[in-house]
Amino acid sequence: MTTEQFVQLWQCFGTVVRAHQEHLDDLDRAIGDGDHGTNLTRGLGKMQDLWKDPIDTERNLADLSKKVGMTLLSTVGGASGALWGSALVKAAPVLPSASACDDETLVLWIETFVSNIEERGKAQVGDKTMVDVMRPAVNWLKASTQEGSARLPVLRELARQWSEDTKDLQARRGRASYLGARSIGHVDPGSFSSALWWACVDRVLGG
Amino acid sequence: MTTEQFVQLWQCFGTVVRAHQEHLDDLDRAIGDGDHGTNLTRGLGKMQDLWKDPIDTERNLADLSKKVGMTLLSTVGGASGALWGSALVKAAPVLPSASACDDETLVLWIETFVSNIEERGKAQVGDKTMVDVMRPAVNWLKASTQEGSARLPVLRELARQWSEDTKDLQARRGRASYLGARSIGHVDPGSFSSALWWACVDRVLGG
Amino acid sequence: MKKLIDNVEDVVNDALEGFVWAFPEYLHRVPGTHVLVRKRPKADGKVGIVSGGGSGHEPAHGGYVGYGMLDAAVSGEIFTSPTPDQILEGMRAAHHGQGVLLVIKNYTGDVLNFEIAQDLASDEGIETARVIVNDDVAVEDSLYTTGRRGIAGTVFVHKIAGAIAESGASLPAVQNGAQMVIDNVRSMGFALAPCTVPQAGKPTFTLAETEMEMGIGIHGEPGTHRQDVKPAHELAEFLLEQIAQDLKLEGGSHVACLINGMGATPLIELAILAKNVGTWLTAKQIAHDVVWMGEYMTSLEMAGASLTLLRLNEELRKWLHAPCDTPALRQGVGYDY
Amino acid sequence: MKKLIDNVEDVVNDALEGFVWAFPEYLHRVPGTHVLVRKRPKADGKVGIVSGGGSGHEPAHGGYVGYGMLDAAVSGEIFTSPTPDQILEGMRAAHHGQGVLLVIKNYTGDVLNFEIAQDLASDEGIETARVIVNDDVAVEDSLYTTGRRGIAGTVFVHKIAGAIAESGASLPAVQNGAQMVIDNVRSMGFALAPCTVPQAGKPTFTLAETEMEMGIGIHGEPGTHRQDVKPAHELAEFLLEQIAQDLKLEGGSHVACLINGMGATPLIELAILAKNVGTWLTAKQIAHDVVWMGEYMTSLEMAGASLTLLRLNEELRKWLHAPCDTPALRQGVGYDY
Ligand SMILES: Nc1ncnc2c1ncn2[C@@H]1O[C@H](COP(=O)(O)OP(=O)(O)O)[C@@H](O)[C@H]1O
Ligand SMILES: Nc1ncnc2c1ncn2[C@@H]1O[C@H](COP(=O)(O)OP(=O)(O)O)[C@@H](O)[C@H]1O
Ligand SMILES: [Mg+2]
Ligand SMILES: [Mg+2]
Ligand SMILES: [Mg+2]
Ligand SMILES: [Mg+2]
Repeated sequence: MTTEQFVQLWQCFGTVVRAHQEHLDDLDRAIGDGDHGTNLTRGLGKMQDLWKDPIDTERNLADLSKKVGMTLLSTVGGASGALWGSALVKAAPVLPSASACDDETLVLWIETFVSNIEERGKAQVGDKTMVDVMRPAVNWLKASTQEGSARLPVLRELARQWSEDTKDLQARRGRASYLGARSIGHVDPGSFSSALWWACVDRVLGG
Repeated sequence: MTTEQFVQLWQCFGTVVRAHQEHLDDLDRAIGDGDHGTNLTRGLGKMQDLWKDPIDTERNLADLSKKVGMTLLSTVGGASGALWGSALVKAAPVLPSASACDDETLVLWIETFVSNIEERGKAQVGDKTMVDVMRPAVNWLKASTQEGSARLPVLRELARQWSEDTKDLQARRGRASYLGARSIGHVDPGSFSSALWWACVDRVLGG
Repeated sequence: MKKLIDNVEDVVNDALEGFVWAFPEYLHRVPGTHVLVRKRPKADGKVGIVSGGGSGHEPAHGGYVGYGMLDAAVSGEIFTSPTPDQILEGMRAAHHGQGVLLVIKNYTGDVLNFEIAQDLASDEGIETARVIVNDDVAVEDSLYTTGRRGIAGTVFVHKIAGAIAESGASLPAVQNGAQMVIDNVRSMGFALAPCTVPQAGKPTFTLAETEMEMGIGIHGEPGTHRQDVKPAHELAEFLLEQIAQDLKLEGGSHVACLINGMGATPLIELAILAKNVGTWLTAKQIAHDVVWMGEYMTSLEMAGASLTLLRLNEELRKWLHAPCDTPALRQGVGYDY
Repeated sequence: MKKLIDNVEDVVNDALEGFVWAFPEYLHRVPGTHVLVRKRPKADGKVGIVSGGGSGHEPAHGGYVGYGMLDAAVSGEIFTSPTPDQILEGMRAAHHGQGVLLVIKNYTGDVLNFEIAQDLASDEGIETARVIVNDDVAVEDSLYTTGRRGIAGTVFVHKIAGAIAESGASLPAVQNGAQMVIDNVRSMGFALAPCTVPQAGKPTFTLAETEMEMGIGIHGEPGTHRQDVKPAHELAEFLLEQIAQDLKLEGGSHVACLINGMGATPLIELAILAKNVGTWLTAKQIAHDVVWMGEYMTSLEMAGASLTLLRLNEELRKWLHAPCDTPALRQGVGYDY
């Protein structure tokens, strides 16, 4: 992954989330407080603003991860802002202070920030959160023997399916958990936006 | 008028107002605060309650007028309660402390309480209030040469028409006056209930 | 009609009971009446103040019963003026030997019923005086009609007359102070959604999703005109211009402001209105002293707001800042940092 | 959506400006932030208290900034927890050398963002402690989930922790006092009508004309179940029974009560609810001390209410009665009769 690709990844995520903002809000309205799309759009939009000028000279992946994390942390708010933001800051040192990294480092970076999300949020797979997409996705990546770029379209579809699968779960973490059994039957909004992130990973880094 | 008829008159008024409560409220809702029917129904209902037991021994018209006035004064509230109530109290001395009075005294009693309404409310004919029915009605009664019982059905219809005529007026007194020109096009609720009172006068004392 | 009530007939009685239950250190209900009086009455030798009107304007008027404001509040049925016998009860309870001032909002029903009560009180040897609040600039002030309505500006009258009375001033002095407020206070309001009188069960008027009603009173009456919903700053400007013109305010004037919610408008929206009031006053170089923001004189669950400006002089300012301690308005907490 | 606003994007900023404009003697806004702090800061050597959360709960939390309650309030976007950088600003402003207590409502977003801010403050050498309010008995309290939500009971935490801090107590002592409140406070609420987040433009849920939602939170979240609208006394009973059972209240217990409006429910209806609370407590022989009735923790323009009971002991009662002076809650006005 190059710094260009890194920036493209987050710009893609911003664009795709904005396109799905209302759907994400609707998902959150059903079992939360209806702001997940608005939250992410606000934060990712802010990041796109920062990058409006020709990409700055900061050809340093570690710094970029930290910068994205700090920006999300201070603009998204809510559970998702804290989780994405702090995890990206914490995972930054895994990336090199250079303009590119190899696939292995990329996966380690993702693995690190996903672990951070799990730690901070105290959520496990099955709790009906973004972890239900992020954790199986990293594990699948690590286990996969395919080429980097070829496997991403597959993963993208899997992520979508994992998000869809949260529908049948009862939430144990986050705002949806207050609903108890009433949370069953609705897709978790954070899992849906996570699947969108994997779609961007595919679009930017995939074959 | 006998005390029986006096009581019947107010019982009739109570019944007829209750039957028109919603219409009176609707009229008041258009140019006032929507409570004229509710106000009168509350007060007249209270009076009917007082008379539920076989009519008490109080065979005294003056006392009855005072009693009705005091009851309305303390139960109706609003502009109409103060006007009807205090006027009936003030007009009571015109009636004899006896169980009947002649037609002349009856008209004088009405004339007195209508004058009191005008004084207290500082309203004249044309101000779009109950006075627009009460004043012409008394004047017509005084001027009329017909027999007492025969003329009342005529007056009843006239009162109805006078009430209807308030529609074209702009209110200068009461809550409707706050609406200015917007009060035009609606019948004044107090004039409508006054016409109902004249209908009861006809029903109880008419031919 | 969805309301948090038990029975439409009992709304006023139940609410009065609830008020007394919630504020026992402030309020006492005269048994068998709709009259709330101060739990610890004013000292003898001070002028009593009685206000009242229809119910549905809470915290008015019971919420202003207490030290530095009212001695008694008399409640009628919803939006219906109280009856003379009830008002008389209030005057009796408020009387501490120096007479009683009646604060009346200018509605025919209120004026007549208070007037009759005043006659009854005089018969009992209670010295009385009255003032009639008519602050609503939405209504034309004319000698040939009922004149303007009394709305939220009434609370400034309670506050200032209350402070003067608490100082031990005479009945004429308290009345003059109250009249000085009335001469200098103007208000105007609007509704975004109507209210429903419980016993009627239907809204007092209906508005489309894009409509609002300008110049409404506090009884769900229709206002001066209907218009498309406007942004907060335009509403603030419009109301303030009507008020300022009537008050002949100019650069250098000093005012107190009341930003009043009508019942269903949340504080966050009132704060946005307040911000715009501040911007407008600053632009006009009108200085402000006290600001009250919240629900002071409501109209059941009507959505909307009213603005009130009181032109201040040194005297009014002094009384406005005096401490008061009531269920709805408390100021002057003393403490060391 | 009819709202008294200028621009959906500016709602929070405009409201904060309006608050500061309306309450200049109480509030100061840290420039460039969503942080409201006390105009006259607490004396050095006293513990600071910071609370916050999403906007849309006004007067929470800025309304509780002042003597005897909070030092700073941090506002997020509507119904969205504030971000760590903002919370850190609040902690800096509230720090007077003796550390800062964070009062957090138990929502994942709030807990995480405050937690991160706490880390940042520690890095700056600010000693911190936190309590997590989880008073909502509508939600099951389980170790395996997020646990219960924090709702209106939070205001009792502000009041009592604020009083303890004002007395000069240490950070652990203030934290213990706050925790004692949390251990003894329970709430539950319902909605008669939903609210609309300005940016979303549509209601968070919809209800038929005869329906209500039980066990709602303060973010327009759906509650535990939907049911037909019930009379006020049945609602009071239902909520009180849930609360009392959870608190294991029995005859002879002493409580403080908060009867809280959700934003669009007028005071007259809250008073009717209050009356029924009083009736129920009397029947159960549960003594009450303080009653607060009004809008303390709202949910935009939601119609509905919540009830909160705080089981009192001598210590809590003492702090509850201590004076405080904030925009939304003032008590302890001193005066001679
Ligand atoms: N403890 C947690 N661990 C992991 N993810 C969580 C946790 N709590 C919430 N989430 C995720 O955050 C999403 C909600 O984000 P958002 O709506 O932006 O925040 P909030 O719930 O504060 O309004 C949920 O759909 C869920 O996927
Ligand atoms: N000054 C007045 N003089 C005579 N009648 C009046 C006056 N003011 C009001 N009214 C009558 O009272 C009626 C309204 O009565 P009601 O609705 O019961 O009282 P309120 O206006 O106090 O709600 C009006 O329709 C009008 O006929
Ligand atoms: Mg959310
Ligand atoms: Mg009327
Ligand atoms: Mg009326
Ligand atoms: Mg949120």
